[in-house]
Amino acid sequence: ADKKVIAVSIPAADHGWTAGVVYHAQAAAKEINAAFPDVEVVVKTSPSAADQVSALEDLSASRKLNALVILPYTSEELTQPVKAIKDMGTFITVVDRGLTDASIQDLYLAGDNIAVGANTAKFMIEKLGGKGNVVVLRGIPTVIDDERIKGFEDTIKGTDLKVLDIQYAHWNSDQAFKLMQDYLAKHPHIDAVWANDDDMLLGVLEAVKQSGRTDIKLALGGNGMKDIVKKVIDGDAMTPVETPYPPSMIKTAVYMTVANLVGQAPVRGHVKLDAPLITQANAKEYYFPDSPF
Amino acid sequence: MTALTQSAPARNDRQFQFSWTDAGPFLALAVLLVVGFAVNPDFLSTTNLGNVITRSAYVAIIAVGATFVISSGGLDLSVGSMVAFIAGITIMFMNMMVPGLGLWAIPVGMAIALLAGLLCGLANGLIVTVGRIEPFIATLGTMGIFRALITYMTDGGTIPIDRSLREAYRPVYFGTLGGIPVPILISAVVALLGAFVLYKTKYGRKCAAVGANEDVARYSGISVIKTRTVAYVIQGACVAIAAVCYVPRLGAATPTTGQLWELQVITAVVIGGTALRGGKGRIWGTIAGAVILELIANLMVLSDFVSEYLVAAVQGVIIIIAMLVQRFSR
Amino acid sequence: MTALTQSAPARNDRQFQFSWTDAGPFLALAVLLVVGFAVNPDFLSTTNLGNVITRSAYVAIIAVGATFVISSGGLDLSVGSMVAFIAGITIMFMNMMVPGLGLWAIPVGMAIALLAGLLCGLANGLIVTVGRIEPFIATLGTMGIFRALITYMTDGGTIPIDRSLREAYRPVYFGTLGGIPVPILISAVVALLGAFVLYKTKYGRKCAAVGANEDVARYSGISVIKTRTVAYVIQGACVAIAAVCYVPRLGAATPTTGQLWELQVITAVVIGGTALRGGKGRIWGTIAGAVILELIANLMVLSDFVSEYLVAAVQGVIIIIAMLVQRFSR
Amino acid sequence: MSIAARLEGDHAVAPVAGVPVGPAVLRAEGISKRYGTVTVLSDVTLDILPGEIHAIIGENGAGKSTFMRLLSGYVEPTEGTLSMAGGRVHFTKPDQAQAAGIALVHQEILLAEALTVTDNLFLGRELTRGGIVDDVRMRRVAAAKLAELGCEVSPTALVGAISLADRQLVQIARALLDEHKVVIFDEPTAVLTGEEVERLLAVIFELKARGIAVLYISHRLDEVQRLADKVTVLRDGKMVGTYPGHMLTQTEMARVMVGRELAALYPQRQAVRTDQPMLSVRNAVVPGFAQDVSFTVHKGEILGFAGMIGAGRTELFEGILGLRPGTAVIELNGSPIQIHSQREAVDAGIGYLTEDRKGKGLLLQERLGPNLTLSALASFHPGIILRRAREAEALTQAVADYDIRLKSLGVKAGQLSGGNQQKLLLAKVLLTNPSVVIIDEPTRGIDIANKAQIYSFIQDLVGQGKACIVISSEMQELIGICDRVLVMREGVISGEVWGETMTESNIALLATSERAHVAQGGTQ
Ligand SMILES: Nc1ncnc2c1ncn2[C@@H]1O[C@H](COP(=O)(O)OP(=O)(O)OP(=O)(O)O)[C@@H](O)[C@H]1O
Ligand SMILES: Nc1ncnc2c1ncn2[C@@H]1O[C@H](COP(=O)(O)OP(=O)(O)OP(=O)(O)O)[C@@H](O)[C@H]1O
Ligand SMILES: [Mg+2]
Ligand SMILES: [Mg+2]
Repeated sequence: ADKKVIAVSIPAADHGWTAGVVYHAQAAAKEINAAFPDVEVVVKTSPSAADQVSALEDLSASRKLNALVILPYTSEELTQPVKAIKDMGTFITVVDRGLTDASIQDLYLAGDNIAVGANTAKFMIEKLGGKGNVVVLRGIPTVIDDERIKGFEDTIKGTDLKVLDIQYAHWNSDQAFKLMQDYLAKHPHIDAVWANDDDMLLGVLEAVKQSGRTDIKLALGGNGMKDIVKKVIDGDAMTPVETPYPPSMIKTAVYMTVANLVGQAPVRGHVKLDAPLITQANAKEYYFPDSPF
Repeated sequence: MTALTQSAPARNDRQFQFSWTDAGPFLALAVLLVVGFAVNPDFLSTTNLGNVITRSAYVAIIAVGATFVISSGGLDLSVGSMVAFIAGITIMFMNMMVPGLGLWAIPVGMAIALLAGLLCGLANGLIVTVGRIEPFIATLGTMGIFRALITYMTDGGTIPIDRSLREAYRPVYFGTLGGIPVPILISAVVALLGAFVLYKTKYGRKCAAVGANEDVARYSGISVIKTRTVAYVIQGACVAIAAVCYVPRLGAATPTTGQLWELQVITAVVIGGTALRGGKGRIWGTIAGAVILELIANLMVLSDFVSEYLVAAVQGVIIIIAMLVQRFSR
Repeated sequence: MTALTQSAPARNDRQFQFSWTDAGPFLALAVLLVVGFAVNPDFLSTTNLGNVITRSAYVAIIAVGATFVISSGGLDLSVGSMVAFIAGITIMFMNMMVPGLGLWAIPVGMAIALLAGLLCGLANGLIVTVGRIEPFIATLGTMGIFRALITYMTDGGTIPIDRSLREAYRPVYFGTLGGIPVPILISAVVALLGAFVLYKTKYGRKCAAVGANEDVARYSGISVIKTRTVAYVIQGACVAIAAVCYVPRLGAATPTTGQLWELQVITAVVIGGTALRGGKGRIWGTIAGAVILELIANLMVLSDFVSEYLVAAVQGVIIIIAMLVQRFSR
Repeated sequence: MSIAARLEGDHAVAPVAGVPVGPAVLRAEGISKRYGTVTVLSDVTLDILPGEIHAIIGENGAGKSTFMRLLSGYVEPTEGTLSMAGGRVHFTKPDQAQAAGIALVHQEILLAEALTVTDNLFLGRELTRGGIVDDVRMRRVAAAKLAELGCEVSPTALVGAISLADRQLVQIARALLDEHKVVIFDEPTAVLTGEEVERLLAVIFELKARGIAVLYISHRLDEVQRLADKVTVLRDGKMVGTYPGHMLTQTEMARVMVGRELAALYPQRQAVRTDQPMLSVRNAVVPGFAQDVSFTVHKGEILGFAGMIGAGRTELFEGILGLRPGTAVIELNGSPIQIHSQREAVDAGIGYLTEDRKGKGLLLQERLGPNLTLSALASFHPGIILRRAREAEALTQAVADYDIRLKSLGVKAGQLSGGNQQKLLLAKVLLTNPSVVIIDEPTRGIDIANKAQIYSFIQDLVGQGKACIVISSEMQELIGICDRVLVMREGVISGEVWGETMTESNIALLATSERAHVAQGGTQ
């Protein structure tokens, strides 16, 4: 009998978080291919939006897809191409970034980037007593980055928390290291640092450590990298909390899609993963020492 | 030593000789098609090949311009960012004009795109020629500038095209004319024009002369500055055309649009047989090069041999092998 | 024969003449320092300058190698990926050897890094020279290959160095010797060695000759293949040294390590006064170029003039202006 | 009356007075040219009349080429003015001069190697039909123009692939393509052989007949004597004078140029030739250029290679020395050796001086010292470190030995005059101290006084027990210095002459005719 084909289209592993996505997607594919003989999960990564569109065309041109699980690069750019696939009768699961036309999505599973920024901001406000100087490191100019920053900035509005500086560090530890060194040289008093991704936080921490400065009370990241979660578990003073944005959501999505395809229970709708703060109390749940991320 | 041999090696006209160098890219293309078929028979399906060739249209169109720049002895690293910048401008203007002009916003927007392309190309050209800065550095600089401008225009996010234009604009990428996808037709027209200008006009000769030997060109009364600047302007026009075709495909411009296309474009040109040091341009080879690159990427997706992580490595190896085959097929 | 030579006073070797072209990068550096101070007095603080120069050490070290490759008429786009790959290999081996060797894993790992660098450089060199492939394309290919290999080695994530080595290794980046940060010392040594080889040895002569005119070099009995390959091997060694300094900075290698360094390296070399077409190398200019690049980035952060979106644009503009100043300061 | 006497007083052959007889087509007045502090030309005034062949002669570095570049817009004068038909002109670019009707054939070949012959010929003035370049017509015109000069290259061949002589003819054809008022030839015959020279001279006479003014620079004084209506002599950038051409003998010309008495051109022959074979080459094949060539040169012998353009002499030796693909069985001093690259040749003690000094001989952008020692790096700089002081000494020595005229030791090789570049190249090759010296066109562009010196060098070399092969297109030169001459035609050796059979007519016959019945050989 013909196998049911599920294509998984995700960004290429170009930094820590996407690497986590690739890791979990492949893990899911391996487990499902072994467990369900009549299902075939194919994982394809693409290094850019345009490549992702190409990959969709290629996958759908060469075989009939029963389902597509996609983590789109950007919403706008992928909407039409995904619609084209849906029009061929494919079940569409969208992960993380919603398409601009929500009716295309049979199943939508998302993290909440605004909440990532907002929750971090809330914690900072509370911890610093509503006032202080903050520097921020942004990632690559994309929607994710934009939403996180928006969540953060909207939340601190009206408080005495002041953003001294905000610059791009491209979700890259090296650039974050340099940027943090420069922030430290420029601003004599910094209370807190927020790097909206843990790769960048690693660079920040090195720079702070090297400077020997004691004014920095908080250095927070985001995404739930294992090294950072470990810090939370260990009760690190500077990084006491973490916001998860688990790359494992792709795995959840693949499983749900399979369930829809082979199971008797139709799975439809809109699932939003929360971005609760990871604290020392619950950190163990978020710790995956074997993941590359 | 008295015998006087008569065997006179006749000097041959090279004119009609078959040249392996020229045929190289097309051979490589053929080999790739055969390999592709062996890996996955679907590879040669009309849909798949149609998709791949349509996709290669952008790079092909830009690479036609790059053939001019490179054969005139220049280089342009800014084309990828320029695509993003021009796509951004085009969308912005189209969206602005929709309320007043309705669907007429599309052709007017296209004209604005072309104008923007010409101006960007002119800027590159003048910095390189009048400013006498190494093309590599000059266009690396403008690459940063264009990329920053699109980031600024999008506030780090995306500029989507107005919904009301979407459907009307779609055919520019997705439509067909007489069964042939529109982007393929457009790139064919661009290539034909490019080949005509490069091979059949005085400007084409000047371009090659400037790339081959600046001194000789100058002494022959050819303005090196003018010729090379015009090459950059042509490049700008090609980028604009590519951007105009690109917009309907993804319906938006983002700060990551067109990233690293410059490398693909240059690779296509070189695989096509144009020498990076200038003096020789091969439009048709360039087109073959663009298709080859897209085919390799397609093959990577269709085959299941390679770990996701190693795709780039395999692509690198294939490109190097393709170049080696070309070199030693003589 | 009356020696007419004597009637004209024989001027001496140019040796002691002041050359604006050569001084260009250093002037640009000086201007930048003054501007920086005007913008933000903290700019000239010891800590800040120390940080910036230390940071520029990697690019400087790699750029010394690139000066050889470029002055011999080559180009290497793979250096950024090569740093990541070698850093990955180094960490992997060090971690593997810790149980057996303890802290000795560090020097042994460094030796392995150097070996890996030499081999990577050799591979690049052979593809370019024996394979006769345009350096641009050949090293673009190996760039993809190295990048894919490090992605594969890290599973797309990071390879962190063993905790037990971390503290012992840290001083290689963070330490000072006689008050001077170790990376600055290392890059000074590399630059001195590079300058010695390029200016004071036979090999340096050959390198410049091959870059200036391959035919003349060949007719003078210089092996173009050997000379250029060695330049790539030197480049590999420099990359290895940079990687060895890099590892202690963040204690890990990731698939994004060294991304786009190749462009920075080439920019540093060209800003330093080395011509991309080969034949002339300026080690000290290169070092100045590397520092200039890092200073510009630093200045962008320290000044408050520019929107975060436009930083890249301003950098591009400054680089172009710096080159223009150099060109027209004569 | 000796010329010396004439020069001293204002006697019979006084320099022609400044006022021209007819209206000058081109007039240069008070021209000076300085590079930095170096004066290359000072206060040169010259009238060029229509239909006149005006030769400019002078030693290497006298400023001839600079003057010509100045007349044709490649260089701007520091002082002085140009006028054409009475009106002031000022050229800042060569195309302005061309538009005004002045064309220059450069001393150094200036063509784009990556382009075809036709493309080069029509560069910047392509023929078009309705805006489209008319390749067919251009090729036809090119072929016709080249045929007129006796050049047989295909109009579609890449310039990079044709011989130096053919390139020179292409360059000449390029200058003759349009109708000009003044055509300037800067050493056009340096790379040409007898037959081509004759053709060129015929073309020049035809230009004259059409009323075109011709300026002609050459170190081959016989040509000057045959052609020139007037001869202007430059010495160290200054005008010595203008003389009516037919009244000067070659010796007199030489004397005016140099400003003193000259010794004999060819050195006294010494019987140093031995029968001990030094270099022997068997069955050399260079695909496309030479088939099955064998020869031997002995210790103390000067062996000449004669032939027309395209005979394949250069390629034969490049093939033998591993500079291009080819096979040969080579014995050096009786033991077989293999040569795969120039390095191996140098190490074995074989030196080769290329005919293409600009493209293959010197790094034009490099200073003189590094150029001088480039071939001899291994022996000159033992160890790894460069011996700069030794290099500087060697340069000073070479400048003195080879009489390289320069204004400063710090100049780049490309700033030397053509002849002085040639001397530097010779010094470079001899610095490797080879035991067999192969010299391709030894005196290309060398003035008469220095020619004599180079000949005596060659004589000295064989005197030291070396062997020397001289490839030359000047038959007189071969006859003057060689012990024996091999003649090549179309890639094979068509004959050998020595002793009394070593005459111009015999060599020319062997070099050209299909089936030459030439008395070969001779008695020693
Ligand atoms: N660009 C330059 N810079 C400095 N000196 C120069 C430059 N060009 C030429 N010269 C010098 O000008 C002098 C005259 O050179 P020119 O080429 O005119 O001589 P020439 O008479 O043509 O000699 P030859 O017979 O050897 O060709 C030489 O000493 C040369 O070194
Ligand atoms: N582009 C070409 N393609 C094929 N054969 C060529 C080409 N150019 C020259 N030849 C052939 O090469 C041979 C040698 O040419 P070349 O003129 O270099 O000889 P040469 O004896 O060194 O002449 P000279 O030294 O006087 O220039 C001739 O047989 C000629 O027909
Ligand atoms: Mg001259
Ligand atoms: Mg020859």
